[in-house]
Amino acid sequence: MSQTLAEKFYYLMKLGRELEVRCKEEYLKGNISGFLHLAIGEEAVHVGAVIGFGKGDLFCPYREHVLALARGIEAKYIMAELFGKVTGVSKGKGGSMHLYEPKMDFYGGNAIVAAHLPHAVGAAYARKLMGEKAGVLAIFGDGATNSGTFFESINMASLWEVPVLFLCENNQYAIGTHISRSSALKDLYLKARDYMPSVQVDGMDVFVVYEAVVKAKEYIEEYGKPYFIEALTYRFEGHSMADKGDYRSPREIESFKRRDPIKLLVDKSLQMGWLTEEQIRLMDQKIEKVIEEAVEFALNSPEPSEGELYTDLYCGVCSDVIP
Amino acid sequence: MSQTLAEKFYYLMKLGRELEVRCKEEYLKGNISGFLHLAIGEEAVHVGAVIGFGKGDLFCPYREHVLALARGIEAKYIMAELFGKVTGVSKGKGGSMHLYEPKMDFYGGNAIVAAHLPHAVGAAYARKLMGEKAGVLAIFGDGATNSGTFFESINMASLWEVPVLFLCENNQYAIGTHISRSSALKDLYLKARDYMPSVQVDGMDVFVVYEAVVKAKEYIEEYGKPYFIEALTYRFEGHSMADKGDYRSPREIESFKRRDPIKLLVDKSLQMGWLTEEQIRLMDQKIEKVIEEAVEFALNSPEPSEGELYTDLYCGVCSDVIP
Amino acid sequence: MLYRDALNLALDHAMEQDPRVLLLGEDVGFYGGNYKVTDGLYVKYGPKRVIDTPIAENSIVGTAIGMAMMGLRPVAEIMTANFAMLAMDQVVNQMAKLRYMSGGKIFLPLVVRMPQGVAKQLAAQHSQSLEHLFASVPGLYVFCASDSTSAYHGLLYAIKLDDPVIFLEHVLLYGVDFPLENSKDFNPFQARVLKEGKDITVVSYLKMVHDVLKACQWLEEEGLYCEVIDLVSLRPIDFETIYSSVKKTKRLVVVYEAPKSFGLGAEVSARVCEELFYFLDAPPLRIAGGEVPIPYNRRLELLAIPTPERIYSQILSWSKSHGL
Amino acid sequence: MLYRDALNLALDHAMEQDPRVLLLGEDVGFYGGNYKVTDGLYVKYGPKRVIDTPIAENSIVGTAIGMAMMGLRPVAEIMTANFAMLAMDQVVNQMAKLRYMSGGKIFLPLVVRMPQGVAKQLAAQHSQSLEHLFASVPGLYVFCASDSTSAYHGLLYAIKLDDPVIFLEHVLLYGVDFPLENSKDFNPFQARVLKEGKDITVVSYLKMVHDVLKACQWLEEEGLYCEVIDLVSLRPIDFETIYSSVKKTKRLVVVYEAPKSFGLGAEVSARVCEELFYFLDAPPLRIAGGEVPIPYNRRLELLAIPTPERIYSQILSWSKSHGL
Ligand SMILES: Cc1ncc(C[n+]2csc(CCOP(=O)(O)OP(=O)(O)O)c2C)c(N)n1
Ligand SMILES: Cc1ncc(C[n+]2csc(CCOP(=O)(O)OP(=O)(O)O)c2C)c(N)n1
Ligand SMILES: [Mg+2]
Ligand SMILES: [Mg+2]
Repeated sequence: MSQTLAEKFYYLMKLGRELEVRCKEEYLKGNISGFLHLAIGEEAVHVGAVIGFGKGDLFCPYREHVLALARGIEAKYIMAELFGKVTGVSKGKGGSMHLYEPKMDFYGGNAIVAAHLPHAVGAAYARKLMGEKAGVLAIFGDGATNSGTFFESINMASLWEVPVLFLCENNQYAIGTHISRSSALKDLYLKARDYMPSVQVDGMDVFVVYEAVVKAKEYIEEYGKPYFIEALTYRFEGHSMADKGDYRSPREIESFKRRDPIKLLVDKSLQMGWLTEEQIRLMDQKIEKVIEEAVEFALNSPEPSEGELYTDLYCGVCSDVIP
Repeated sequence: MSQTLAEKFYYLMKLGRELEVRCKEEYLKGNISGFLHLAIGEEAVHVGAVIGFGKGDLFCPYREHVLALARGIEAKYIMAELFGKVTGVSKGKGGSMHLYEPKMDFYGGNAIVAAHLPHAVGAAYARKLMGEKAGVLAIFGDGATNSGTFFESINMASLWEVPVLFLCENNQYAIGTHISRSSALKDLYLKARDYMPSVQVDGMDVFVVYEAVVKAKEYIEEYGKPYFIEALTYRFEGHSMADKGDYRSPREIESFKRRDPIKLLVDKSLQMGWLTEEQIRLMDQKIEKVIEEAVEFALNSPEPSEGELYTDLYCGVCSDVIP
Repeated sequence: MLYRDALNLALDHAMEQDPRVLLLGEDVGFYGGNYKVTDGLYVKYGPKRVIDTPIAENSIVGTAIGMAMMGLRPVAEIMTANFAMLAMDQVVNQMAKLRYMSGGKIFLPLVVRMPQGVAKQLAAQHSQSLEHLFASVPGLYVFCASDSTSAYHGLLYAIKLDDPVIFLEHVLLYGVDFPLENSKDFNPFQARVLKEGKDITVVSYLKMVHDVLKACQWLEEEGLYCEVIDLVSLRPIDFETIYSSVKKTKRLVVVYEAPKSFGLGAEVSARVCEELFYFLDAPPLRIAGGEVPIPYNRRLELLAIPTPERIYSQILSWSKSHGL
Repeated sequence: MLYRDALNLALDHAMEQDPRVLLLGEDVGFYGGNYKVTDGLYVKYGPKRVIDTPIAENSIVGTAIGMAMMGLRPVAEIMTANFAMLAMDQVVNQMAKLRYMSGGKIFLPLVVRMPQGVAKQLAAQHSQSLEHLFASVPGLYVFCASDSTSAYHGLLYAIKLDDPVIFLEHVLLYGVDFPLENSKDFNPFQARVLKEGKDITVVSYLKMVHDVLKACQWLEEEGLYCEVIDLVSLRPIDFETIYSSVKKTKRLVVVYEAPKSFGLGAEVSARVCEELFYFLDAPPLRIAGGEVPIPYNRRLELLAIPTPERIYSQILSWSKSHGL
C-alpha cells in the first residue's frame, strides 16, 4: 500500500515539479505568456489532496497545473494550453489559469480569488440531490480566506449540509502580503471550526496530507457534510512569473526548502524501503520523456483558427426535456 | 443613576414606539410611502445601545427611527423626512431608510444589508488615526451576519485594531426567513468570538443591553479594538409595512410580546421605585405632544422644489489643502 | 393573468416537467418570495428544490453556477437588481465567461431572475434600472418581460436554454393583469411590434412599454402614428426588427427608465445611426431617466423618470421641430 | 517619466501636502503595489497611511468610504478593474449615492484607482475594459489617464476633489515613458485635443489614444487629417470639445478597447447624432473590441481588440465608402 502510494506520489510530484520548471523555461523563451503561477514547493498538498480525495469534482484556483496532472490530465494537453494551442485542454482560450476537463470532473482553474468556492458548494448540492455519493474538493489559498465569498461558502455548505472538502493551502502569502497583514486569525482552520470539522496539517508531508484528506473524504461522504483542512505549506517561487518573491528573506525561504516535499518524500520512502534509487531513476527518466513529449506536442500543435474567436461563447441550444 | 436612566429609557423607548405606531397610521393614510421598517419590539436594543454607547459615530441599518431618536434627532425632522419634505433630515431625498445627521455623528440608515459595516470600520480607523477616542457603533441584523461583507468587516476591524462595537440585533428573522434557514450557526456571537470579545445578551431588557454596551464601549476605547454583542430580540410587526409577518405563529409572537421591552422596563422600574405611575403619565403626555407636533411639522413643511432633483449630487468643490 | 402569476406558472411548469430545474434565493422558499413570484412552489416541490438562501448574493449566483455545471438547471432569484451589485463578480467574471474560457467544455443552463426599476418612493438604493450593466457583457443573454405573455413564455424559454440568462422583471408589473397569450413559438430573441405605425419607431421594454403605448394613443389624436417595439431581449438586441421599422418610419425614439446616458438607448440609437444613417429624417430621440439617483420624495421621483405625459410631449415637440 | 512613476509622484505629493490623504488596497504597502504604483510610499509614510488590506474588494471600498465620511481623503487601489466587480455594491449603491440620499449632508473625498484593459494573454478574467459600468453611474466622476501628464495631474486633481472619483489606468501604460508636462491648471473635465485635423474627429481614451495617433499618422499619408481627442473624463464627458471638433470635420469615429456595444462609443455616437445630426456628413464609426471575453491565445486576443493597423484600415475604408 505505502509502496504503491509512494510511487504514485513521487511520480506525480516530480512530474509536477519538472513540468513547472520547464514551464518557466518556456515562459522565458516566449512560448508561454500571461500569468503563470507555479506550485513549486506545494506539490505535497496538491498531489496528496487529489489522490487522497479520489473520485469527485475538483475546483481549483489559478495555481492548478499539478492539480490537473494529479487528476490524470495528460501533461501534453496542459502544456498545449499554456502554449495557447487549440489542442490544449481549453482550446488555447483559457491559458494557465483556466484548465478544464469536466470529463475528469476537473472544473478549473479560476483567476478570481475564492470565486470557485460557491461553485464547489453548488456542485456538491447537485451531486447530493442527484443521489451521487462522491463529494467535491475545493482548493484555495490563505489569502482567499479573508474574502466574503469564502465565508458565504462555508456558511452555505454547512447550512445545506453538502459534501465539500475545503482545502486551504496556507503558504503564508497572498502575492506579497504576509498572512499577518491580511488575516486577523493566523490559524486558518479556526475560521471554519464552528461550521464543520476543521483541522490543520503539515502540508509538506504528502502522506500527512493524503491521510487527512482520506479521512475527510470518508466523513463528507458518510455524513454528506463539509469538512475543512488547513495545510501548512510554502511556495518556493514568486507568486507568478511576474513576481520575484523577494519580500521574503532568503533565510525564510531556505528554512522551508529544507523541508522540500519531494525531498521529504524521497528520504522517507528510501528509509522505509517504499522506493529504491533505481525506481526513482526510472521514474525520472519517464518524467523527462513525458515532458519532452508534452513540449513537442505543444510546439507542433496548431493555434486556434481566427474563426475560433467567436465560437464557444454560447451553445445556443435548448434543452429538449421541457416541452 | 438607575432612576435617571429609567426615565431616559422609558421616554425614548415609548417615544420610539408611539412614533412608529403613528408612522403606521400615516403610512396607511398615504402620507408616508416606500419601505417602512418598524422597530416595535426592539426598542430596548436600540435605546440601550445608543444611550450606553454615548459619544461616538453611529452606523445603522434601514430600521433606524428609534436609533435616530435615541441619538437626539428630533422627531419632527424624522417625521418630515418620512413625509418626503424638504425639512426632513435628508431633505426628503432619503426617506425612512436614509436618515442622516453627521453633526450628531449619525451616519444613516443604509438599505443594503451589511453595507454599512465596512463604513463603520473605516470610520473607526479614521477616528483612531486622528487621535480621537470615541469609537464607532455599528448595528445590524441576524440576516446580515451571513453576508460576506459582514465577515470581511469583522476580519478587518480585528486585523487593524479599530474601535468598532458590532451590535447584532438577532430578531431571528431576515424578512420571512428564520435564522435556522440562513445561518449555520444559531448563536451568532460565535461568528466573531475568534476575532474579538463576543457576548450574547437579552435584548428585551434595556438595562442588560445598556450595561453590556457600556462595558463594550470601555473596552473598545481603552484598547482601541473591536467588540461584538449579540442582542436577542424580536420584532412584533412584519419586516416592513409590505409584510404581515404571518409566517410566524401567533403563539411565537405572543411569547415574545409577553416580554415587551417597554412593559419589562415599566414593571422593573415601578418595582424598584425608579419610576412612578405619575412620572410615566407625564412622559406619555409629553410624548403625545411631541408626536403631534412632529406630524404637524411634517404636514406643514414644503416639499423640495423641482430644482432639488439635481442638487446634492456632487459638491464639485476642491479641497484647498493640497496646493 | 397577473404578471407575477405568469412567472410563477412558468416556474411551476418547468419544475413539473424537468426534475433538474430548481429554485434558490433569499426568501423564495418558505416565504414564497419577496414579490410572491415563487409562492406555493416550496410546498409543492419541497425545500430541496426551492432553496432558501442566506443573504449572500455573490454566492447565490455562485452556487447556482456550480449546480448548473453539474447538469441541474437552477433558477436563482436576486431579490432586486440593486442587490445584484453584490453578485457582479459571479455574473460578469464567472457566469458569462466560463463557457468561453473552457473552450466550450462547460455550459451553464442557468437563469438569474430579478426585478428592477422604480416602484414608489423606495429611494436611491432600491429604485435602479441596471439592465445595461448586464446587457453589455458578452456571454450573457439578457431577457426582460413587459407583460404576462413575455413573462411566461420568456422565462420558460430562458430555462430551456443551455446558456446563462439574466431575466429582468419590473417591480411595478407584478400586480398587473395581462392576457396570457398562447404563443407556442414565442421567441425572446425576436422583438415584438406591439403596435404598427407609419411615422415614428418607438423602441422600449419592460414597464415603459405601457407608458409608451399610452403616449402613442394620445399622439394619434395629433395625427402621429407610432410603431411601438418591445425589446424582449436586451442581449442580443433584435436590430433587424428595429431596422425594418425605421426604414419605414425614418424616425427613431427610444424610451427607458434608466438614466439616459450609457443606457440601452445609447446602443440602439448609435447602431441605428451607423446602419441607417441615410434613411433617417431626424436625429434619434432618447427619452429616459435623469442622471441622478432616484430620490424618495414622490414629486422628485416622478421627475426623474419618464411618464406617459412627458413621453407624449417630448415626442410631440421633437417631431414638430423636425418637420413632422 | 514613466506613467507608473507619475502616478506614484501624484500620490507622494498629495500625501506630503495633506495628512488626511492615505492609501489602502491589496499589496499596496509593504509590497509596493502589484504594478508598483505605490512603491516607496510605505517606507515614507508608514503602515498607518499606506494600508495593506485583505483580499476583500467590497470592504476595501467600503472602509475607504467610512474614512472619507470622517474627513480623511483615502485613495483606494483595486488591484485590477476585474476585481472591482466584487466592489460594485460599494461603488454603485454607496459611494455614488450617499451624498444624494443624505440631502447633501455627506460628502466623500475619495478616489478609487484601478488599472484595466487588455495586457498580454491574461485571459478573460484579467483583461476587461469596464469603464462604462462606472461611467453610467450618476454620482461618480470617472477619470482616466492616457499618459504621464494626465496621470499625474489627473490623479492629483481627483484627490483634491471633495466628490468620489473612479480613476482608471491602463495596465499596458505603466512601463511607458511620457513627458510629464507642467500643466498647472490641468482640468480633467476638459478633453484634450492631442492632434488637430480637418477631416475626421477621432475620440478615444486610455491606451487606445496612442494606437489612434499611430493610425492617424498613417492616414495622413493617404491625405486624411484626423483630429484626435483624448477623453480624460468619462463621466462627465466633455461634449463641448467633441461638438466643436465635429462641427469642423463633420465626421466622428470613436475608438475604444471594450466590446463595441454599450460602451463609451455608444454614448458618444448617440449624443453626437442627437446634437449634430444635420452637421454629420457620414454615419459615426465605432472601432472597438469584439463581443467576446478576451481569449488567452495571442492571435485571438489581438483580433478581439483594435490595433493601429485595424484602426487605420477601418477608418480608411469607412471614409472611402462615405465619400472622403
Ligand atoms: C478577487 C480577487 N482579488 C485579487 C486578485 C489578485 N490576486 C491574485 S492571486 C492573489 C493572492 C491570493 O493569495 P492566496 O489565496 O493565499 O493564494 P496563493 O496564490 O498564495 O496560492 C491575489 C490578491 C484576484 N485574482 N481576485
Ligand atoms: C444585500 C441585500 N440583500 C437583500 C436585501 C433585502 N433585504 C432587506 S432587509 C432583509 C433582511 C435582513 O435581515 P436582518 O439582517 O436580520 O435584519 P432585520 O430586518 O431583521 O432587522 C433583506 C433580505 C437587501 N436590502 N440587501
Ligand atoms: Mg497564499
Ligand atoms: Mg433579523
